Amino acid sequence: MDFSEFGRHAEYVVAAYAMAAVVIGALIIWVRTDKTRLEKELQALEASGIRRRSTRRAGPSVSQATSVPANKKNEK
Amino acid sequence: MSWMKSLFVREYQLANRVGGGALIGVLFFLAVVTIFPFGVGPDMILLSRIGAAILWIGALLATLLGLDRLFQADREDGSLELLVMSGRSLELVVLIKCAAHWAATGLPLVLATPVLSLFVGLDFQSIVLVTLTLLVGAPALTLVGAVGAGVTVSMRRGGVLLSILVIPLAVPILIFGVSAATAGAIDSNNFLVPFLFLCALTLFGLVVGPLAAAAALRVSGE
Amino acid sequence: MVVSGAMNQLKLVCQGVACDRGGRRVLNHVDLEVGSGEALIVQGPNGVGKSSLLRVIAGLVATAKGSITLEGGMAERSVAEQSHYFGHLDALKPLQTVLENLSFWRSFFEPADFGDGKVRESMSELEALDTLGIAHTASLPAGYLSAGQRRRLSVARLLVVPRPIWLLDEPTSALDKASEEVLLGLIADHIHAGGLVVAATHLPLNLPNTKFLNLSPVTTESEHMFAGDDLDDYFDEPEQDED
Amino acid sequence: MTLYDLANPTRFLKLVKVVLPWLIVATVAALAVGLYFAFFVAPEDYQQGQTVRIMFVHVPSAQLALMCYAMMALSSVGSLVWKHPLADVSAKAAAPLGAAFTFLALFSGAVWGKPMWGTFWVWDARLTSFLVLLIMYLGIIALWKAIEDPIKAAKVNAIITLVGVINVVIIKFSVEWWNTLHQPPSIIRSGGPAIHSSILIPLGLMALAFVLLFVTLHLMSMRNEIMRRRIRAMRMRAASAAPAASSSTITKAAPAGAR
Repeated sequence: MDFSEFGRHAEYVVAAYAMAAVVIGALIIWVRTDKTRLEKELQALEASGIRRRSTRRAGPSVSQATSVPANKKNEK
Repeated sequence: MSWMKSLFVREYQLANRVGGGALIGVLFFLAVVTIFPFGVGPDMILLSRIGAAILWIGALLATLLGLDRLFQADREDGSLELLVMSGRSLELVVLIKCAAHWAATGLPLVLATPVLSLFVGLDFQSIVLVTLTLLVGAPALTLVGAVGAGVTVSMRRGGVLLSILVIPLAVPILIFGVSAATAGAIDSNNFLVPFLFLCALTLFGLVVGPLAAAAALRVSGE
Repeated sequence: MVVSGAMNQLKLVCQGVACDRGGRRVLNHVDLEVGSGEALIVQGPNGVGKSSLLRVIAGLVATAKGSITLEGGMAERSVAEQSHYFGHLDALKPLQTVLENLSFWRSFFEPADFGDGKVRESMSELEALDTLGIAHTASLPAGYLSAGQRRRLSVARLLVVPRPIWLLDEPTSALDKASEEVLLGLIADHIHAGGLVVAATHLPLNLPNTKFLNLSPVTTESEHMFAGDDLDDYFDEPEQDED
Repeated sequence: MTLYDLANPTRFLKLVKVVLPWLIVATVAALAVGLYFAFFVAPEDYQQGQTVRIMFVHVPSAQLALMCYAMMALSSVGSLVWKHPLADVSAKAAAPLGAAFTFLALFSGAVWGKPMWGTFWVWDARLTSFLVLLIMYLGIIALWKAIEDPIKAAKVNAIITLVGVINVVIIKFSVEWWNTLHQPPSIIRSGGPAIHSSILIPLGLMALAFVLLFVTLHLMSMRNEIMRRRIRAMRMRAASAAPAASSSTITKAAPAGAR
């Protein structure tokens, strides 16, 4: 089956498969470039020293609020 | 029971006051309908064939136009927070707001329809049918639009996104609305089928609209 | 309108409350208790989560962890339905008159009792406006009022529907001296009448029998942000290749 | 390995790292075999000639467009009801893919119909409902971009997707009803000419290849989305970390204020 006897509508079949290739190709490229860009950004952020939580895992989360007994003079 | 009445009265009053949105909806409807003949041409026979569609599309756009302020005005002045936390069922609050919005902007559209259908050369029976289908179908547009309004409440220029999100949801309403309005002209039995579907869509909107809009408001409240 | 009735014990209790906003953990392990006739002043640097705490109690923001209960309150009603939230925004419609604004909120909100089982008779609109000294503006559209008057009208909303808990977010901000005095007086009355007040502010407020709560910035990350509670940190590479 | 175990992003990323190479190999293989069958094994249709081969692109991408929306609806339920953390990520990652395959289905449908109808676009029932589906996909992508905070964006998108799911069914019905009202049923019925086994095999293979392709792209796009969220979280911590350091010096003076 070679292309010569593809009949009168060959260009439509080619167009459909070409568009399929374009769409799928675009998706693949988009995902890959996104991945590399994000990885670079991640590296940059980590290099800039934002420590991740687990490396300095604090003890059980300290109670955030401390109540001061009633009627204390309101000193700041 | 009285809180619902007071909410409805407040929303209705606000919409009709100077700054409210009631009149603008009708003016926009008039503008959209009158602009069609300039494009399509003054040929009355052609206009009458697409008259019902022009009116329906005009009503659809006019309804969507007024909806983005449905919740945004409350959010900006802080009353949305109070409505959410008041303990009243948010779904009911949304339903009442939709009812007030429909009464303030939807009803005038329906009342203006017979007048505007003269511009597009509809005969008497078509005028009655278009008005009837709009009367039944317009609430569905408001209810479905309320979902879009709830979703875009925290955005500044939410109006455009609201239309993009809501128009696909409104396609079935438009299809059955227009086909009910035009089918009637030939014979009555194929008027009933699309008309009943239109009523079904409105009832469906009565359930889905408030539920989804209330959920969206709760999310955007945080 | 001070009701002298027996001081019954309502107690607002928050245990281990944590909440996230905008993907950040803004409140973590907050415990507090406020009894009838007491005021709690929440202090701390800006952005530490003072208003978030009020919004969590008001039910506007969901809690990631912990619980908020009102002991002695109306069992079938949530804490939010028994409290007033007084935030930065006045929740007023400029197009409506002062009276219309107030009567809407009066009929919209459901009153709640102060723990003694009977709902107190609520103040009429005009009476509330009179107490706040803006009765003369009753028929004017709210848009015509000055900022201070609008703030007073917003306070009137708390008076016309009796509810035990008042959640005040920077109540005295943007208030002139006179209005501030009036507001503090009303809050004091509310406390004496057996109500509870939780106020977030960085300006000093002299109110009767107050307790203080100092919030400090949150250090722990929000595990909830991306995953369930028992998840390890979302940001980490797997443990073994830890640097 | 229950669904909830997958909730841990780190474990999910480890799984993706293991599974991905195999998936890529399987996809390429399936595509190769599918294309071979489509071009060299499937017979020429007596009526449509070669254009019937377009079906091997049109039908799989159409099925994928619907399958992707169903998957997004499931993720929406996951994020709203079970609060499964990766549901938001999977819904956001799937939207662009769904839009791309819906567009492909529309394009190949139009090109397939050209020899028959003489024009590219015909308001045929199926093409029209795919056009509305495409508008819904693009609306959802626009909604994702419109809200900055990922948690809120995820919940709001979940609501719109779920409302949309009900609507896709109604649209399909109303468009078909509307179409029969205005036009005699078109040639491309969903089944097309009676499916002969020689066409069925390539169709099945291509459908499998497309599904594998979708799963691969979806996993990769989810991985990107997880990285995007990590970056955002680290940036926020960088912002919130700075003042905390300075404010701790201030509180040293104050008596209480334990950290």
